[in-house]
Amino acid sequence: MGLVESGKMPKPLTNLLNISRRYSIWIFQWGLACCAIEMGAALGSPRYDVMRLGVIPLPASPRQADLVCISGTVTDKMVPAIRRLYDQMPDPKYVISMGSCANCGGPYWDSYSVTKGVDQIIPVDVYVPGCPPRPEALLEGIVLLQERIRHEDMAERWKGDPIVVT
Amino acid sequence: MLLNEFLFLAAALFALGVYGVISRRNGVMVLMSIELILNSVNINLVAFGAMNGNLTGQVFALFIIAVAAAEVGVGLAIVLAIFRNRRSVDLDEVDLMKG
Amino acid sequence: MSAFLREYLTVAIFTGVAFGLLAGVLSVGKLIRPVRPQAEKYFNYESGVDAVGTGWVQSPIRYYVFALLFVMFDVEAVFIFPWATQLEIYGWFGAVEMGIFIVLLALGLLYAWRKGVLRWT
Amino acid sequence: MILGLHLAYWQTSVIRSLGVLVAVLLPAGTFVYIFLFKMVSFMQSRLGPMEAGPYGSMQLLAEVGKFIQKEDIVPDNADRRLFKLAPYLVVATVLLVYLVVPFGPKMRFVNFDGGIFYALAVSSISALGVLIAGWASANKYSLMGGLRAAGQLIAYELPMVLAVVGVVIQAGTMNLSGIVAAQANGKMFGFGGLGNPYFITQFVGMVIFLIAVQAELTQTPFDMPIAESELVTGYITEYSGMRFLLFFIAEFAAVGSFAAVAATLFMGGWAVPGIKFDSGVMNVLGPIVLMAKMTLIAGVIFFVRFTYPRFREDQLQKFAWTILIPVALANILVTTVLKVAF
Amino acid sequence: MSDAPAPETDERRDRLVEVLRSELGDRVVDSLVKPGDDVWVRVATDAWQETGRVLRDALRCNFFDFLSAIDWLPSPFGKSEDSPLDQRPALSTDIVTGYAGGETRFQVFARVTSLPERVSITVKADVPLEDLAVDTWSAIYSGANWHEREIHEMYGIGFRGHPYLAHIYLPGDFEGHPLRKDFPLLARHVKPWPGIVDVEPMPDEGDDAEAEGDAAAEGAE
Amino acid sequence: MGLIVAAARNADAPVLVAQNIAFGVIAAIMVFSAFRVVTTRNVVHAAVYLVMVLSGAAAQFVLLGAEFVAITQLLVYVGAIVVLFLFGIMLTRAPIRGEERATRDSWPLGAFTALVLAGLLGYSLTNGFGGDRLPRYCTTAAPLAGSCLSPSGTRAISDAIFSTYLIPFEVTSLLLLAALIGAIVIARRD
Amino acid sequence: MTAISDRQKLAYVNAQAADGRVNLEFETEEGMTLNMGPQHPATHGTLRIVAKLDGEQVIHCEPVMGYMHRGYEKLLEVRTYPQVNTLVNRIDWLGSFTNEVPFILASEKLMGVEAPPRAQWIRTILFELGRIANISLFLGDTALHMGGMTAAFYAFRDREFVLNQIEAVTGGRFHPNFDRIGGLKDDFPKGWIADTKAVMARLRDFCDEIEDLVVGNEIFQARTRGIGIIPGDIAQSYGLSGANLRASGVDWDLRRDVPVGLAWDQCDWTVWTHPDGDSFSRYWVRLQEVREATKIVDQLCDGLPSGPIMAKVPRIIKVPEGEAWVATENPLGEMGYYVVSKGDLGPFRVKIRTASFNNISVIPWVTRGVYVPDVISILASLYFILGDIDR
Amino acid sequence: MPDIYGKGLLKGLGVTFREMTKTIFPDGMTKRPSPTKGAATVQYPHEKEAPAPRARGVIALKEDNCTVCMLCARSCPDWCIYIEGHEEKAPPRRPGGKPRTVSALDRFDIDYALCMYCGICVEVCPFDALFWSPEYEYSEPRIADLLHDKTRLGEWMETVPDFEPYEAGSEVKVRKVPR
Repeated sequence: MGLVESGKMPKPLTNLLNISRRYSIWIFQWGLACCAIEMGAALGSPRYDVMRLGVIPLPASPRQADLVCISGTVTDKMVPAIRRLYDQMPDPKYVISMGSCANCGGPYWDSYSVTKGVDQIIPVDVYVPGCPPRPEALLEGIVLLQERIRHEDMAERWKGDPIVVT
Repeated sequence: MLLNEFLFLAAALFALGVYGVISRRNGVMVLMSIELILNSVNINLVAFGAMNGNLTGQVFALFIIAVAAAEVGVGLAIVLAIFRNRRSVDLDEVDLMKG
Repeated sequence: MSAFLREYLTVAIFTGVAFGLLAGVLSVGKLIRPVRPQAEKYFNYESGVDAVGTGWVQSPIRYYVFALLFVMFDVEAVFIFPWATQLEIYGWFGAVEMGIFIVLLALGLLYAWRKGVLRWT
Repeated sequence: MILGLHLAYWQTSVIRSLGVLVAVLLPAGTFVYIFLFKMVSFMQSRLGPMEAGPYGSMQLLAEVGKFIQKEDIVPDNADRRLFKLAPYLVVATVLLVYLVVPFGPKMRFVNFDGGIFYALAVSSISALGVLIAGWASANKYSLMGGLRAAGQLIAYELPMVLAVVGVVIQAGTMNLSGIVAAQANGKMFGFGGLGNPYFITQFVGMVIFLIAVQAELTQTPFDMPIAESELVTGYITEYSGMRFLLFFIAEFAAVGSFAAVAATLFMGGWAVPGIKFDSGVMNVLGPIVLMAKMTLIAGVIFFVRFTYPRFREDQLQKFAWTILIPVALANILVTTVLKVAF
Repeated sequence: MSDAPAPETDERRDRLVEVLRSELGDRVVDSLVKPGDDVWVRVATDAWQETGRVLRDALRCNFFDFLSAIDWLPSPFGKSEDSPLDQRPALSTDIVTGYAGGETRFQVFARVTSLPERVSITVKADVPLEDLAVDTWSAIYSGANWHEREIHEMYGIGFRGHPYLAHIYLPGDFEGHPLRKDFPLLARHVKPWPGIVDVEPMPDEGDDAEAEGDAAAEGAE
Repeated sequence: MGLIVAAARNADAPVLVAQNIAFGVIAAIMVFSAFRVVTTRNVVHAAVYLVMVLSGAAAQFVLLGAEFVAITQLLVYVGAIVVLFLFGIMLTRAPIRGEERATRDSWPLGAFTALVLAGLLGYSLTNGFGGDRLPRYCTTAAPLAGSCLSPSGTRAISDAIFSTYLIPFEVTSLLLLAALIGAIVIARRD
Repeated sequence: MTAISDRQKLAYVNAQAADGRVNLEFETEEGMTLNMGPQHPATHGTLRIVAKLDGEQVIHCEPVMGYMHRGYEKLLEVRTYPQVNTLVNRIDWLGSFTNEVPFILASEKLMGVEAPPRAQWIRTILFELGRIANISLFLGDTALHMGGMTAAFYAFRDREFVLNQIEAVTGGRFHPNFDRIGGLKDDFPKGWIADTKAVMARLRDFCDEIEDLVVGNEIFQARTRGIGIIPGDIAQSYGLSGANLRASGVDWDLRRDVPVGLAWDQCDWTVWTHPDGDSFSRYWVRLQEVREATKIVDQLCDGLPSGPIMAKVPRIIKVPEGEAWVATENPLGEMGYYVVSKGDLGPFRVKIRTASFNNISVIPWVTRGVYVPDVISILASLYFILGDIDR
Repeated sequence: MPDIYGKGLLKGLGVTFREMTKTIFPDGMTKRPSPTKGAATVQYPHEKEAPAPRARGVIALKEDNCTVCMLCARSCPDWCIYIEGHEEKAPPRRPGGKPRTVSALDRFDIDYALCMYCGICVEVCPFDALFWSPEYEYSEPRIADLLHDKTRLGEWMETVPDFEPYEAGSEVKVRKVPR
């Protein structure tokens, strides 16, 4: 239906849209564990001030969010909620997996109640290593994501069925 | 413009309002229908006022709006009281006479 | 056409233009935005879980009382405004008349106050 | 010939409408950039958007470009038609308020006899849009937010209306241009050098009006309807993409419209003391002057917003009904007595 | 750890045990007092609830620290730090209980504090294997409510008279009681331990602790 | 539709064409909305349709030169009474999909009554006011009172209230007070 | 100010009345259930609150936990003592160093070793820095939950300096893994003490700022005074600890009352209590605690003894058989480890007594009959960390 | 309750206002405004703040020092270090001596997606082969790239800072980083 899916988007328009997506990333206010505090520092601390990069930490509801940063331990009890909230975000949407816990279980890799990596349930765009990563490391991840968005081909992204990782 | 245009419009609203008052089950909807009737009266008043070139119609329309406000306030309060006691605003199920 | 109606026509045209523009922007967006229907996307948001309970708010009666008070005072304001423009002419007579009017309604507020409907518990 | 005239009228109207839209979007965008992005950042010892354009000045364009390509989600349970209608209602009420604000002696879109009355009436309709948005989302947070918002909007509509009465009594007219003229040509305690800006002679009224504006705009400390720590984002919880952006624009455009009304009512509108009231130069200067005054008032609004915590819902209602409204009524009585006595 | 040498007797803690003995009689099975440090008392299973009442009312131990349980069975899995191919070393299955003794595999223990006396006490009770349940403390110490839910989930120990003994941590469909020693941590079994790769030991390094310590010291220089 | 045609036919002067068309369009919207108010199954939809009827009425008032009444209609009806309605609805449970049975079984009786009423009214109106025309809109700046349709200023209305209709005005405040107290008593009674 | 006894009596009566209503209301299916969480801005992450409402009034409120349950007590059974030490950092992720101390102390108690004085002083300094890092965030966060967002930014700004100091010593902003059985991993780097004292002065300024911006604000007081009153005996019965207990008028601080061998008794500081037991007093007590902590750090920095930082312990640590309990006054309240050792490389069983678990168990009691916004302010003022609840 | 109602409200406004002026005019109201200087912000991609030298950012490997003793892999709580080695003959230390048997390192991988940055491996390494570097910029779009092999770990060695001297009164010796 849309121009995007058909891949007929004119190149300059694609560039324009990519640039605007790059500089307006509304990040979902949602932290899970230790990393959430470092994410909070990146969002809230004047020293890092992620708003400079165009990442706006306003939305408390997934409906207005572009980016969700899975910051912390993902437990089995939490998985359905994460999946649900990710689904409820409108496309185009991005995921940053922050910290070892979200990357693949981290310190709790052998626990009976922890999911070994958030990429088992939702597709991840950028992995930020650390336990927890420093706020600068998250900023670096965001800059990396912005670079990728800048050169993203939306038609490629929308090809095929919605990405479902089970 | 003909005076009748407005009067016909008012008549149509009036008739619809009467239909609503008689046939609606929901108490709130009945009150809305009454609003339709009051509005038709207002249109008539203002139209006649314009016809006669004086302000009586408009002033009375204002008073009617005030009366409508009072009516809705009390009416909805009654509906709410019914709802609280019967858990329903269905006028069919509510027989006030029984108590 | 009288100048009076013409100004209201401006209002109508303006509303039309504004609505048209909003609708236009929305339909432009339709061209360049994706549609990715997934069942869960259209579930209601409730902090990430299925909706709990029946979901109907039994909103407190006090909201109604506030709305009621508002309606009554709003009607009062309707009468105050024309009076306010002409106060200079009415003088003390107008002041007293409106004083009575306002005091009567203020009695209502006082009644509500004393009855405790302005408090929540 | 008449047809030609009508057509011309159509054209001018459309052009004027576009002018109003600019007059709405310009201050709204400015306020978002200056206050939401920059001033609050400086208050918090940080910088705000810096990357998009020089000093982040292109940030707003990026926002619009982003939201326009976001998916538009209507939840399954929602009432589709009303869900889609609500943002239009909210935006339209805001836009319609702008129509009556005069920007100069000739710079005005419409000149209603009951200008301020019209502005208050139109702005009271936004409660309707908010309630509908809350209800149609079929979401608990939305519904509670909508109810709270509507309860709050109507509770503070009243002090606002009553605070305006004092101005109307003093000016003797409801026409906003007339109120501007009354302030520019009035005398303050027999001294006419500065005119009679009502923020001095109607100080109580202005304070009540500004508090009511703060509440009407659902800004902190009166932001319970969209209190994110309680109700996520209240009645806009389910809105995404452009529809959300409409609410967002409406919020800031409303700041502009109320600031414009407040500037006109209490700060002399587009007029400045010292320049002849109806000289032609004011047609150019007026909008700038008004914009400056609006920015000042909006600055106060956001300054308070980013400093205070929020009230509780019942404290807010109690504040309105037991303090603001009695004070506003007393203000009317005092103004009446003064007006009649002198 | 205070600088002064530990005193031989501790009147406050001895008094605690005495009062408990006088109130509960021979249902106080065993006790241990470490002077100047801590006190442990083991009571009979059927006296569990009454112990709580005595502690609260007679001893003014109003402050509730925690309530927990322990599984004294040695873990049959060790730390899984070995090759999955290897034979697991046969670990002892003998139950060796801790302070104040014990007779069964599961014990519940709780700790309460008397703020004015500045003294705490740990009480224990055996949980009979045939009927994994004790009486609830939640009526005596409100805070015990959640602790008992946690124990119920983690060990499968029931609490008679508990108002709402539901899952507290784990999703509803979780099976097993994780804190029991025979509950395996599957991830540790599945993943090969990276430390098993066979490399000859360094010539100057032995297996025992002292040698390693020396090596570290050398490395530091 | 009929109303639009009627309006167009009644166009007695070119200047009035626009007003007649405006009247026709607004009237058609109003009648349709009023019809939906009394037939829709969803209470909230009914309230929204009611808003359209009320705003339409305000527009008609503008056409009749009653500016103050029109704005009052917006302020009180749309901004206050409908909000009151919506509060009432939300206090009494409004299912989002509408009610199963919104009309009574006796609705044919209502329809019959309404039709008869409409017929009677239409007949008597055609008989009574068949050819009465409203005065034209004034074009001059200072019209003679009553000779043409001019927007009536707020001041004039104020004068009317505070001279001829002073007693009704004061009685209104009593009425509002009584309604307020009554409604509080009814709503708060447990 | 009403006399506190009157207010507490009132709270009791209200609670009794609410109790009666709960039973009544749960049977009739009236009212609405409001679900906050697992994703909700008010719940610091992943707590879930299910509140049964009558309008905006809470009839019953039930926290649902476990969204951050990572199985600590099980994991600690398969880890060696150094590995346990690094894992427990992540229980109360804001308190960082404070998590390690009671575990290390308990292990030391079992082993019968004692850290040298310098190590104990450094431990105390880092402990108090952890407290400041933790509670200063609380001061901002609570204001944020009541809508005052600027305080949160100030808190994050000044907290960074404390984290910098912690990082300069331990290498980790949050998870220091710095404490060792018998001493510490490392010593202070050069110039650290002077920097720290400057940071402490800064934090006292921050406390003054918060005092002006939040505590003195009438709106904040209206939102918190008389809200969520917890009487002292109820608090004890639920095992509330830390500032929550002291705000209920119970004068109990483990640092002073149960000395565990750290250097608190070497300096001059005050235990603040507040008689009211409401949300405001909890906030106020914590604010004073930050101030006291800065004083403690200053004094300890001045009097830091010289000497080794490590006692003589074997390279491979095997803890002798036994049971030991050590609790310390952590930022959130009393945190203790009940360590059962069988003489292995790792503990046999560790019961972790965390403060937040007990602190929030009072929520169903304290939220009966309050309004939805009060639930938020009470939650915020009780102050919990999800990792500390769920472990 | 406050003695004067509204005093606290004004004080609050004062706090934020002071902060705003401090940010906009860091050099005083008379100098030109310079928020980038006045704000506490470090503008990350353009300017970077050096973390503390002890900061645990990434682990660097000095390959020459590694003797494949496996101590680090065994003490790792996350089992995220993978080491493989083989034995080979090395030329004798002194000319004319017997050839030695040494363990050569084939594989030394650290999985940073799993690593919990506890530093136990660095601490237990008896041969000074592992070091902490404060470097933190190595986010990856693919998770497999977070597994750093020995070449990449060796490259981090350049970023390892020297150990700092200690505060007065310390009896700990300062170590040296082998370069």
